[in-house]
Amino acid sequence: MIELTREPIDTTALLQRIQSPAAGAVLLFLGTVREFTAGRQTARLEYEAYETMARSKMAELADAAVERWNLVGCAIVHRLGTLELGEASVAVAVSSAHRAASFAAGQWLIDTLKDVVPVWKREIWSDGSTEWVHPEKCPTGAPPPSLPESRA
Amino acid sequence: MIELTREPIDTTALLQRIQSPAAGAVLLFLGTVREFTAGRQTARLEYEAYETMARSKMAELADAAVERWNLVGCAIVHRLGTLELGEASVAVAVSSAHRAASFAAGQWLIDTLKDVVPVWKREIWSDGSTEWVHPEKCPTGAPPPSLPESRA
Amino acid sequence: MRIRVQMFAIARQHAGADSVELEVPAGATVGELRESLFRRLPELGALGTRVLFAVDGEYAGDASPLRSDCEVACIPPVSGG
Amino acid sequence: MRIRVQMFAIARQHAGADSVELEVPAGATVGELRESLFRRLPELGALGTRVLFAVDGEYAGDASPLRSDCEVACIPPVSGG
Repeated sequence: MIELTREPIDTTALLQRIQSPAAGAVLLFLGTVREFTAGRQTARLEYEAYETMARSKMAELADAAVERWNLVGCAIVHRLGTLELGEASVAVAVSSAHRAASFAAGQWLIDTLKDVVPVWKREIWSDGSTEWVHPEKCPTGAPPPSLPESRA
Repeated sequence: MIELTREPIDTTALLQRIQSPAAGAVLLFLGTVREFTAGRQTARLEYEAYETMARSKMAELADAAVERWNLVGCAIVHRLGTLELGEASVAVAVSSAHRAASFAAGQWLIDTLKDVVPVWKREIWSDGSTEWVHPEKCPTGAPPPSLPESRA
Repeated sequence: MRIRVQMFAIARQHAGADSVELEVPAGATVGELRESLFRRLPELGALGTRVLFAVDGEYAGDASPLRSDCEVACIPPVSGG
Repeated sequence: MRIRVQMFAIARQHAGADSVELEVPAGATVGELRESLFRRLPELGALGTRVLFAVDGEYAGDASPLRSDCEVACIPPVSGG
């Protein structure tokens, strides 16, 4: 299950999708809108995506994780539009026979999603100013490989 | 939030308890009843606990994790009684400003819970036979420290 | 002194009861209680030092002394989660 | 040939539009497109090689050739999650 949505992420539905008698472990990670960053106060965030590519990259990541960790289930949902404090911007949910695979896959998926999926967030600070967030990464200018670890 | 319950674990309520504008990351781990173990088929599981001590050990683990990883929220729920295939036997939910702390704390909590919290499960195999599960651990006979890593 | 030991899981199964009562010398240790319990329940004794004991809700090593008013529990290898 | 480049986030902001059209030589590479785009939008150029490009939905290095019917997108540093 790969989804971009403008509605709040339904974690119950997400968990139901990946739970299975074949799994002994389920892991759900949520990225949520934090109020303070380095002392500055956020009022809300706005997310936009290159939607077709974001969907295909998210699907690629899910397929790679399922293959690499032999996952039972894998779902990734990213929210777009305006998000209030505390709301979830992204959800990664995986299930596996044993727990080590779920932890490793969950961490890899969120790390890699943040590196390669074309989604951007804009801070709306509490003083009304706005700012596109552009993490200091990829200084070499080389395009990130689609699947940095799993197929390198 | 520390709980032993005979009802299905309510993950939505659990997540609401630990979500906060102070957190940028939320992690939920569920242990679920798997159908096959080394080729043998499970019909269901039965869990029992030394309830007073299990609650106090779970609370100790939560307190230690909050302190060590500076968590925003931490909740542990363990189910007791008869569980059907696919149901969650344990839920660990944590939130933190950044995601590394949530992953590290979630993994430590479930690992340590399985080592020190006095809860036992009995396999009811599909052929009707039953068996208490006793992992091959603690071969030295030394009691496990209450908090193996955080206060050692 | 008389010590009531709460029994769980496979220990309860071998005992056929939620608890067993053992007579040990005044000031006896957890180790002495263990020996007495294992003599009573040899099948449990087969698990050896993997069987732990809790005194008043805390794991207690074999050297720990007991009092007659302690809450004592026999803790076979745990398997929660 | 004429290439329409989809613009997102800070790139869209600097362009003032969802896309820009650039005239590049037939067979031009992503690198040549980058130079042309950065000449048009120097503020975007200040991000340098941290700005990536996607051709037909895949990241494409500066040596990648373009065709007039490619779907091209300018990808400033991503910040999803």
